[in-house]
Amino acid sequence: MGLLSQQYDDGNIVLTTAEGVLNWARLCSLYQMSFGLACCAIEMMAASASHNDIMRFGVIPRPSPRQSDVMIVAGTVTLKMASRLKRLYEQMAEPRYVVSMGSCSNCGGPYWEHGYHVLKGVDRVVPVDVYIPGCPPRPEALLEGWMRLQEKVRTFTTVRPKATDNAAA
Amino acid sequence: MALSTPSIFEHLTAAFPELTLAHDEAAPCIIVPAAGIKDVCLQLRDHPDTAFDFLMSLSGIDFADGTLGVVYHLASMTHKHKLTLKVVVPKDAPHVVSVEKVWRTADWHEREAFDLYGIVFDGHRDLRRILMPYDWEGHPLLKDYEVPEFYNGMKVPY
Amino acid sequence: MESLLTSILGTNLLTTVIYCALPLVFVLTYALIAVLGEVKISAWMQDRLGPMRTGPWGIIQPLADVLKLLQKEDITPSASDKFLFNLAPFVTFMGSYAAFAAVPFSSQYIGASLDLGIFYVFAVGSIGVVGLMMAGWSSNNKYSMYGAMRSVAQIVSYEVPAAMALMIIVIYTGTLNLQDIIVAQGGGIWNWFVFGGPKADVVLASGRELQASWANLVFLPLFLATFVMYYVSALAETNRTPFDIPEAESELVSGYHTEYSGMKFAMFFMAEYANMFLVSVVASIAFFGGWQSPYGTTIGALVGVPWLSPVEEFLWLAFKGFFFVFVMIWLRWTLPRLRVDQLMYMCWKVLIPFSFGIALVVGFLVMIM
Amino acid sequence: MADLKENIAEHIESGRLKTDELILHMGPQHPSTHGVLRLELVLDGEIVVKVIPHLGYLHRCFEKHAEAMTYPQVIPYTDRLDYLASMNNNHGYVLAVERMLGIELPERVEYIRVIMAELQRIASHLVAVGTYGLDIGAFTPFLYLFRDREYILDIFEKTCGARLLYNYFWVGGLSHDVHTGFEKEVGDFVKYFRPTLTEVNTLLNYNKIFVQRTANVGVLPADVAISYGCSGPMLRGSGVDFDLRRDDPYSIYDRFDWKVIVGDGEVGTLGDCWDRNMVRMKEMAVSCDIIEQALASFPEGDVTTALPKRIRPPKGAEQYARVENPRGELGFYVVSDGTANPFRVKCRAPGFVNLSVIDEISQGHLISDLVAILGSIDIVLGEIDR
Repeated sequence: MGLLSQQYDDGNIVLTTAEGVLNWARLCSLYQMSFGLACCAIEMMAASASHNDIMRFGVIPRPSPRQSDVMIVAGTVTLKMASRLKRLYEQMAEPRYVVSMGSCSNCGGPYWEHGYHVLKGVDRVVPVDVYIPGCPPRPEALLEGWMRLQEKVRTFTTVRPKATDNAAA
Repeated sequence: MALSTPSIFEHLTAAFPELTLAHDEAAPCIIVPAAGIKDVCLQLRDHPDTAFDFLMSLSGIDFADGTLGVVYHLASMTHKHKLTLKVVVPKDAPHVVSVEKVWRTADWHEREAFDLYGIVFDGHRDLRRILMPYDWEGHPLLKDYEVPEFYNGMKVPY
Repeated sequence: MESLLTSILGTNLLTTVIYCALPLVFVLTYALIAVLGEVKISAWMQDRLGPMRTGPWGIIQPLADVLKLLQKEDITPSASDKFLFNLAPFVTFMGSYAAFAAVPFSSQYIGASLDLGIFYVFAVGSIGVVGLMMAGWSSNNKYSMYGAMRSVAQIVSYEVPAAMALMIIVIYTGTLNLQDIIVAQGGGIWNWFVFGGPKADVVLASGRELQASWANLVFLPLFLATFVMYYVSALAETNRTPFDIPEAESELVSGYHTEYSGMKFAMFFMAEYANMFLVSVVASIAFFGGWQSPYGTTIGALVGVPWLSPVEEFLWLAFKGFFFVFVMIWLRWTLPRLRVDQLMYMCWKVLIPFSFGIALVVGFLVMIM
Repeated sequence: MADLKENIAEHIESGRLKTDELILHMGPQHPSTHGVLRLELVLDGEIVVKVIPHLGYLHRCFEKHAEAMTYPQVIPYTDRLDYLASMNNNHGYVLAVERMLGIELPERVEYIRVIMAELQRIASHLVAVGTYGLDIGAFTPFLYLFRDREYILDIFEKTCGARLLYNYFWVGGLSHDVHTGFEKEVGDFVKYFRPTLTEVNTLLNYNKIFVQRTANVGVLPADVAISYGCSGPMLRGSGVDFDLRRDDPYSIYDRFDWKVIVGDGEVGTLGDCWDRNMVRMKEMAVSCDIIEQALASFPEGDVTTALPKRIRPPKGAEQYARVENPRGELGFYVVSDGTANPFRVKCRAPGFVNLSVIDEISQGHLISDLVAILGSIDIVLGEIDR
């Protein structure tokens, strides 16, 4: 990677600790883009309502894509919507994550065969970090998916891992 | 006073002799020629005995025998009776007179039938696609419709 | 305070910098606490828990938010006016921060004890509006534009009743100096302006003497109404519910800061909270005795520990400020939002005529008493 | 305020204040379009001159699927039409197929269906009123209402194992009987729920700001409503006394004693947003009445006796069945060609028809009012786009 990683290629303690803190900050305040598509959006709303309260994880719904970190694709993505979805994803600021919630956005769900206007999986237009199965997934499943996403953020590193060194040698 | 379909038919044939009554006990309906549907509807709406002021539904249908159809389900708020009208048109020239001026709700219903079946409603103020993207090709609910392979670079079939 | 710093560090640039930076440190800490307060209070009002995973009961959540926003990509839309777009958040934050220079945090600590204190606070506080307008216009986004237009119209309108309400206090005390206004309310809770102002003669900080007696009770209803008017205008000036029309989420996405990401968005956020605290502090200075304690003296003065008094006074001011911020948060999560025309009606047809009426009556009373 | 708006509208009419119009696209991703609706607004300053809705961002090809599936297989797809009122959707579809087959249902099935449909109506109205508050800017009532909705979902979940999309009403019966203790739980819920309605009224519906924002806004006259085919709370809010549960009776609604709620213009003009919202509030109480009466005479019995082995309606049979959805008249037009798959299923979605009136009632209002009007129509994009 950059100059720093060449100097401290084996994950120097200062760098990793700093990285840990920065990753911690990121995973603790993942702002969600309030953007629902279909049935799953209702369960997404239920997840942020009092009963499940996803805001315990530091989530704040932001209406503007510029200010949000996570896009929850909650529901069926149609061909008409796909281009809009892609544009919204492009408007988000890095680092950004996508959670695909529900069967429809994972793979087309019940509409996979005859859905002439349904995109068979949102990963055909934007990269997806976490897939949550279910039709629709329960709010608890969304919380679980959220924790998986947090784990993913936690293991993010800018330092080159040792394995690649060995592979390069 | 609620009227049955045959008595409404009696009522109508005085002014419109070209109508036919489809005899089916479970689902009686009146077959109307495509060009006369608007006049029939106006008569049905404005005559105090029928007073069909509510268009419940307007559906396109592909009979799979070279004809398309439009089915009108009417109801009356005052008399609480219902009526089904049908129009059958050939598939290669599907032209039906629009009833959008009779009931405003027919506006979107007709756009939908145009979108999904390609039935053209003559006299409609703004006949364009409603559900599918404006640049979509074909009318997907036709029985012989084939799904395109790609749309705007996105693969459509699974 | 300044003399204390000078005696420790000597007269040099460092002293000045530290002296100037103290309010900034305070405002930033306060903003973090207020953000946490907002999420936690709203959560309690709504049968929820709010942030729970970041530190015990989520108390370091705002810290994580700031650290995250620092790491976010800083987007400048290609179609925007880049210079203005980048300048806007700084102008907005500068406006609300600079106003703190004239705010007396205690009897010993005030950035600049201006004779035109109130005037200065209002004038500098209004610079923020320019920033909002710049943000909305330069974003090249229709929603931002609408948000900016609304917010400018709203803030400029509500400046009038807010200033008028404070003017009523100025008519009574005859000074624009904030320190003077606080000193006038010394000696106990009953001397606060919200309860009718001083009941005995006082000597102001500037040396002027203010004559008063228990007959001042006639001012109680007038000043109480003035306070309510000021607080309502303050809510509108800081774009808080029910006057949060410029950022009405259900109408304008996020208003003027729709296109901002990362730290610049955080600056707007911080400016909003700093503004909330500013108007709250001004409300407590003008009507609730500022740093005066409700029992008229300080524990430090009673037990004879001189350095304790300013600290206590500062805590009293902070407490009063936080209380009014709390009320703002409380209102936000309770009330629906007004419409633009209703907002303007409220300002021009209700608040302004009433404030002029009260000013007239107060002026008359001051003249004959 | 009303005369101010008239003044402004008059000015636009006469062209004296006419300036350049601004076109603003609201949606498909916008917090207040309740999903993926796109409204193209032609604006004169903040005043709406014209609204052009663009639909289809959630067109999931329901009608094509229905033609490719067997009759029972269509039921899960009807769930996903109006995902806030799945039970009512199932009801409409199975009613059409049952009428084609001429099936008589066991008593207990009808009772369970009515109870479930009314519970679902309450759940749906709770979301409608809650999100309406959200549109007006009140966030907290939304969460209170969602909390109460969870109790209904818990009952549904115990009965059919799903929280949102149930697939519970089958042709000729139900997928299975209710769980033990169902009557008690529903009874307890109704008892708990009634005071909540008063609470919501105090907190939201009679709040002065809320009234100012919604009264006299988006007035829909009765004749316009009928011509546009509006139904449900939209139509009743305009003062038309029409409810399919009473005027075109299905199931066993005619056995119960309840009254149709009609808007009365209590705080503003008849047919404004406040009326529509209030009709929903009052309908929840009516649903409670119906549920209580149904529970009082809840019969024992088997719920699966009428389930047909093969569902193949006779060739050429067709049926248009309509039920009162929380949003209005939900119609299913089903045509059979004698095979196991339906030849044509057309869904007449209430939201689709109700939404078409938006241009008519929002002209001359402000953007903020447009949000209020859209919220009062209570759209669910799943059924609008199908």
